[in-house]
Amino acid sequence: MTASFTDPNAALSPELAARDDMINCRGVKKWFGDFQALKGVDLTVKEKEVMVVLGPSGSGKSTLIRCINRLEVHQEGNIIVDGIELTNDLRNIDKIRSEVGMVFQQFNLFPHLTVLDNITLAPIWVRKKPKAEAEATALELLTRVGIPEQANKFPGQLSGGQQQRVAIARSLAMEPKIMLFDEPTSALDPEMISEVLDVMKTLAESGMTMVVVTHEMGFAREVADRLVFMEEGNVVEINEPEGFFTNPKSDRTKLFLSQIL
Amino acid sequence: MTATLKRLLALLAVLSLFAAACSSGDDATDNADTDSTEASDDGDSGDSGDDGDSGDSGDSDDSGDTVDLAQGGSVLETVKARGTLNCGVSGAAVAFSFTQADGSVTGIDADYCRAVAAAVLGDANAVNFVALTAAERFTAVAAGDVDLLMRNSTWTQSRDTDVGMDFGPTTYYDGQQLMGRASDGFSGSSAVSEIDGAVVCTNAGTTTETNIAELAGTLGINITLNTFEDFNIVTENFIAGSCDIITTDGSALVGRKAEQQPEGEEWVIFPATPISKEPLGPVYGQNDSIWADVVNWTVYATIIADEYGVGKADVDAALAGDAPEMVRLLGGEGELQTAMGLPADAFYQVISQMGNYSEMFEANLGPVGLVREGSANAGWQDGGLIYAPPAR
Amino acid sequence: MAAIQDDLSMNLEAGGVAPDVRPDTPVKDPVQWMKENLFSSVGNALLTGVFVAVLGGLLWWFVGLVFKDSNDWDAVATNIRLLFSFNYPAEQYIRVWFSLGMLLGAVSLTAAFFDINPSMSVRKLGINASGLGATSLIVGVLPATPSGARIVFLIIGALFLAAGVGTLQAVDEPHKKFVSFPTMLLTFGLSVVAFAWLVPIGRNEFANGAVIDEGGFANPSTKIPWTIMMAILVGVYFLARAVKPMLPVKPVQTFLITFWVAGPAFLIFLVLRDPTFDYDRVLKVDIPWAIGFAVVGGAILYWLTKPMLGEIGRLVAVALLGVAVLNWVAAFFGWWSMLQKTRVSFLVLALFALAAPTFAGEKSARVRYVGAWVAVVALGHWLITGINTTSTLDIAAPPFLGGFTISLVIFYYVMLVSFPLGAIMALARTSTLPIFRVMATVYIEFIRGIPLITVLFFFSSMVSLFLPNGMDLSELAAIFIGYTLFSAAYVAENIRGGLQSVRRGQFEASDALGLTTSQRTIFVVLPQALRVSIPNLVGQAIATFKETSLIFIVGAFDFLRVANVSIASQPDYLGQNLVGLLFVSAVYWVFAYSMSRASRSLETKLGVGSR
Amino acid sequence: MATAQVPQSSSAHAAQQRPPLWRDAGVLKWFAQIVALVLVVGTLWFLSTEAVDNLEAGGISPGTEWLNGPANIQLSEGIDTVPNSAGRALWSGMVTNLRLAVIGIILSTILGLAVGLARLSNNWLANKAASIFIETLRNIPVLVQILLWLTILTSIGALTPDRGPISGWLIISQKGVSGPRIFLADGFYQWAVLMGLAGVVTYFVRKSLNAKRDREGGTSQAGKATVAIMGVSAVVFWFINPIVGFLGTPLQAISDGWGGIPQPVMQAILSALAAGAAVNWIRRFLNSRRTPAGLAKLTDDDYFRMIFAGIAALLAVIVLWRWWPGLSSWIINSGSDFWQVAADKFGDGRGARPLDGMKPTVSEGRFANYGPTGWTLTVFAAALLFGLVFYTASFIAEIIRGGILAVAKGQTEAAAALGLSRSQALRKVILPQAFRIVMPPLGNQYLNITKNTSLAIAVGLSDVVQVGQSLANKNNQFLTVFAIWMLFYLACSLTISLIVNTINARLAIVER
Repeated sequence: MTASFTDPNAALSPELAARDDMINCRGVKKWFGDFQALKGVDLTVKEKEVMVVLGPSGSGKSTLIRCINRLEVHQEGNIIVDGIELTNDLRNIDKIRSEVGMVFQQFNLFPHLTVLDNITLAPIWVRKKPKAEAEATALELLTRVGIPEQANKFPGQLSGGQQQRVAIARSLAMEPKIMLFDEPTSALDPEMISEVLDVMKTLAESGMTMVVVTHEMGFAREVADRLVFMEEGNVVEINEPEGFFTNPKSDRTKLFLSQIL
Repeated sequence: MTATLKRLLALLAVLSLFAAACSSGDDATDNADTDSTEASDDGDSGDSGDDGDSGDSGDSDDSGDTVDLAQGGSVLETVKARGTLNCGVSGAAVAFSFTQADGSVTGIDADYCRAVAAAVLGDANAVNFVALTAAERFTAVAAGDVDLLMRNSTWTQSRDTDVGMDFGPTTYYDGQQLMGRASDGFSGSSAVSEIDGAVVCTNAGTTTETNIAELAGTLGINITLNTFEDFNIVTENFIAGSCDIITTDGSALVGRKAEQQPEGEEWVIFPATPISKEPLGPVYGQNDSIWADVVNWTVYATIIADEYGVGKADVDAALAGDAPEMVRLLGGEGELQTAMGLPADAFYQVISQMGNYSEMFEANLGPVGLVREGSANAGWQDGGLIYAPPAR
Repeated sequence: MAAIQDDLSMNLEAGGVAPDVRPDTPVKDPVQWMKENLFSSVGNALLTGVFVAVLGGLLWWFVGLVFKDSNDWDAVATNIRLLFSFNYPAEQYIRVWFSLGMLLGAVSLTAAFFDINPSMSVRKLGINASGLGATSLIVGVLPATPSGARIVFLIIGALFLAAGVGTLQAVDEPHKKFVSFPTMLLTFGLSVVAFAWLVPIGRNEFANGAVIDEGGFANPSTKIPWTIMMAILVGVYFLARAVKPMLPVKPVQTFLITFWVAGPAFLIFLVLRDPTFDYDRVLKVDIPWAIGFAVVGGAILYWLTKPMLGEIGRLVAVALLGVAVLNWVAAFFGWWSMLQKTRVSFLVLALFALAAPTFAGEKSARVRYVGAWVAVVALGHWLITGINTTSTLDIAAPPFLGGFTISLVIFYYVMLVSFPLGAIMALARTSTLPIFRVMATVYIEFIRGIPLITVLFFFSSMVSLFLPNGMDLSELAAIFIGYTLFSAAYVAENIRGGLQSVRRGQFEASDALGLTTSQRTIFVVLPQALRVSIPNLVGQAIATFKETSLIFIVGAFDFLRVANVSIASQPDYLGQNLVGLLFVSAVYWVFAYSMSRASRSLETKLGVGSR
Repeated sequence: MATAQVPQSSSAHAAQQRPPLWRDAGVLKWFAQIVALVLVVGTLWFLSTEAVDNLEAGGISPGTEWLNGPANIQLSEGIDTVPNSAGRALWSGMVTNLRLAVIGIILSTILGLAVGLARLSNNWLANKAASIFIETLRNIPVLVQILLWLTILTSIGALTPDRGPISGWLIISQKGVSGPRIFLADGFYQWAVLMGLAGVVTYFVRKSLNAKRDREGGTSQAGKATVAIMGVSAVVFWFINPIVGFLGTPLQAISDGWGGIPQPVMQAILSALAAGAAVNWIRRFLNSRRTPAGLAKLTDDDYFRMIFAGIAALLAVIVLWRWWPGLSSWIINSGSDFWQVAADKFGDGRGARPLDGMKPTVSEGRFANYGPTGWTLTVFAAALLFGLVFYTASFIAEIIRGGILAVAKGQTEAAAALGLSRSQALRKVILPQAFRIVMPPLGNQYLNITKNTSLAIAVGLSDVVQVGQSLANKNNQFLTVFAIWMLFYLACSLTISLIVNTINARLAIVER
């Protein structure tokens, strides 16, 4: 085992440290067959914190946040989200999924439903909201992400950036306490990236707890409360943005930054 | 679109349930009227209870009573209650029973169905003809799908004992024969041993197939045997020349020769020295002697009327006439018929609506060239086998 | 001909090999066209020669086959009724016309409310007419054609050729002008009516088997109903178009879909069976039971659809299922007796209860769910009561007819039942749960490995063996069950193809939103999968339709048996198999071909190919 | 997943909470599956006991003994028209099915290919003719087509001794088609062994020649060498093949040795194989769960899987020893028989000619019939074959057209740019790629044609279904007959899909 133990509470500003834990990962390990994707990840995300996870591809970033939503099942360790531990318990899984929103790299909008139906599907059938209310919320959310006029189109008729914003709205419609972003901009054309990032910035400013896997360094620097650097299934460094970019602690981080910047 | 699909799906799910429910309900109805024999054996077992109350669920109380009656009773009661006779026929046997263009069934077998309906219900037209294939006919009788089977079925020991059915008096004495072409050197006196090397065709699933195969083995001759599900294809191939010899019951061969022999060709039927005996007659469910009596005496009535020469035209005269047996038979002294659960004038209706044996024979089998004289189907006074017990 | 012309142009558009025909290509003069399409090179010219010989020879042979001396086409003309409805009583024929009228009306409504407006360009129309005319002329010239028919063929050929070429010449830019759907519909209706009134068919009135009318023209009992049918077809379309702006389109569309799925069953049941209800018993027993189930079940379901009810709801549903299953077990062993439909109702209630959490929600959703339950109870009790009631109709083979009708009815019921069955098996086969997957896989692969005929033999001769004493199935029910189980395996494979095309991300997105597995399946996965598998499913439906002919072998009196056996056994038409078979082929061809055409245009409409 | 958690690396964090049973996803899903399994197995068990009871009530005990009893039926055609046992009759039927299927597959592929290519042709007439062919034939039920062909073919004309078209070589009449027959003669197996040896030699010669070409350039003479070696050996071995007749002795020895295995030993071997398979599976499974840090957490799922593997092995052993001990002796006997047959092929008295042929004759006597010398297709078989071939060819043509159209247009253009002619482009570029797309649906059609040979019953041909139906009608052994049908057709299906999958795998590799 690679033993680079990082303190999950490292680099917390006093203000953040005072808040409650939203996500708590302890010794999370995950294997895909023989391949170990997570090698004992310890991580704490505080309430209303924006945490950006960086790292080369294959370092386990996506796996980690997919474990938090239990899209992947971790084999060892504990993940506690908002005080609920992720186990096989159906009730807990349902509860956590309705509290944690997720945005995918490939959008994963339902192509056979209109934008509005995409957004209202879960509120109606999971949250059991009345349809009218769900639709009102959906329109409001669409306004928030800046595309209220696209409500009745099908995903296939939208540009990539618009689709991703619909995906964000779809997650927000569940009124999640936590939002997970899995490389939300990497499938987009450059000119569309900013429109998605803007939405995310607004969301961060509104006080959403967010875990973001991304390669957008500018966004990370500007918005993140803390940055996590992962490599080969380990958390290598946890730092606040300024320190991370100007004075990284580990050599591996330095190398990564030099390649990317 | 989604809404439609959703509704469609929900609907389909519901419908599949219904289909399941329907099919179970369906066979329940099938059983309700015919299941009596099995149900009566088991007394009040779960299965019969199941059928019973599903039948009940739709029918009124008196229908329930019918079922109760039928439990200990006879097909006769069922037929009377239903008002029609379900009669199994071939639907594709020339002169015996074939379906006409308007759906009606004609032939001597069909006429005997009508005769039974005339006896039981007073109306020769109160018959439901159920067309059955050779393979399914006996199951239909055993399961009670038909009340009576008139489908040129040979009376054999194994059929009589095995399969849950009984045989009535023979209405036509048939025998398997072979038919060849005169151009192949056959004549009316050819022997079976002369067909060495022939392609022989016959219909599958019948006794004829086994008979000819066994005979070929006994005689030590080589034949190629092709069997088809129905005799039309057999005849077609004989006409075309793909078959050298065809074999089936003699009556069918005579019919085919009369109707289908092409211009300029001569077909010959081998002598009547039978390869097999094929007595054809009515078939009904086992152990129902009330119903058996009804069917048997309907047949006998036509034969007795024939003995007295009483036909459709002179039945009224016979009723007023001086032959006591004939008067008794036609209901002049009612108790004989009423004793078996029939109206007193049951056989009067049979003869007046359908005629006597001779009339039915001439009307149906005559046109295809079958004659009574000199055959086993002549009356017993003329040296034939057609004979009825006395009506006393 | 027309259709083949279509295919040709489709091929040219789709094919990377043949050049694109642009829509604005001017009509070329025939010599130039032939030079380009038939004699562009030596090889091509040679090929043309070969195919002229082959096609000419085939046509000659086929015409000879159809007009063979020994053929008596009267056999078909006289027996039309037998072929289509076997021995259905003539005095009850009004029911058949009624159901046909309903179906034709539904066709028109569907066309109007779903905006199905196939149109044909004038150019295509002209080419088709000329093609038809030319073929007809060739047939007229062939020596195999009997002299009586020769003149008819020549006249018809000349007329069509003249009309076709004339249209092409008279209309400029014919590819840009279209014949509208209403016009085509009207033309079709008028043609059928004209055919019925003007073309002599002959031998069509019977009295107990004997022909009493040898007159040349179809008798009024056929002409007038066909005229009414065509009036319905055309009239309903125009009426629907007129009232469409005043009606809400969505509910009508939903109604029509419902009709096409369930309507035929109702027609078969209501119109062709006609139960005689015993109203005393209906009032005393049937209605109270139905109301009881509707009210009590509705209350239970209303409670069960409460959001966030938790596992208590699941436990109640499972308990209900236990009771329902116990009722059937009890019936089996004779522990206690019960009306069949109460057993069915218990089972349906349990299934509704199990599905309740999936449809849980706010008040209006719950009311809708209860409403669905009440509708199901009403419908189900009515159907079961009706089925168990004696029919007013004396049909020899209840509850179905024979002839072509039985082929259609078997086809309809098999598709109706095997579809949900297949969907369930497809889900099981793609499931992550190993036992479900293995069971479904074994079943599907087993069934797909054996021929239909062995399955039919098994069910027609062996089903009674497997049933407990006293239970029995009619031959037709056994055939139907066997065919359904067979067909379900193929449907499952087709749907599985669709399920596999649903991308992994869709599952993850649904999970991330917190949809339950059944919600995910019903709202997200299945709709996408079904849409992708529609073309294959239609193909499967066509195969199922064609293979209904196999019930001939196990002894059912279907279309093929009537044509091949029943007619050929009538003394007048002994041995007339060939005409019967040619006619059967033609009818099957028309149906199968129209279905495949429809599926192709559906495919284009859904854009499945371009996905 | 929810099993008790024993933290291995660090005790700093608490164990995962085990949820109550009725909320545990892992337990619930297995519970549902097992309930379903029990229901299905229970229903099947109930139905089969009912069937056995019902049969015994009717005095029939289902079994296989009757297969060795007399058949009492005569078959219309096949390898044995007067079979001496019911089993032999069924076998004869199966051979008829297989023959028809193989001929049908070959003919429908050729016809389908031709029509499919014509459908793509630029020639308007060819294109149109092909689409008429396809659209007509595939929309008429195959059974109707078969019956039509029977009616049509029986009107060809009567068989006379000097009938043509090529009298003495090819005779066509309403009794069928007869042509010269080539068959394997006594020396064939010896010759085949020798040709196999020649094949091995050729392989090595080719290999060295190709290696030489790679080293030194130029054209390899591999093709010519192959033709030369194989041609010369074919001719030489034609005359000297009896020299390998000695192989009969060792084969006979193998047969005797195999037949000498006692039944318990065979049972033990098979049990060991079953157990070994289960152990091996579990071992491999555990290995796949092993991580550098030791054995990964096993979930409930994993435990269930292993338990099921064990149960399967146990069931196999019970079947072998308790329920069906005859299986082992059957393996011993048929294995021995197999080697015996092989040994017989090399036994004494085998002639030298590998192949032989005969011309068709028309039998003398009262009826004109085809003699046994020629290769004869009766009119009934011909009707079935025509129906199947034309129907299937219409589907194959569409598959082939679709496959060719699916090859990207760029490929055609690139081929044209390289100066390949249209036919060259088709042969070298498009067809090889289309083949891969076409193979799976083509396999499906082959499967269909095999299954559809069961329609032989409609034209009175004695295939396995018709024979089985006749036998079962006489002795009511429907269960056994159905089991035989099933096994036969499943074996056919598996073989065909195996072949198609293999070819497809090969093609996939070749392409890269």
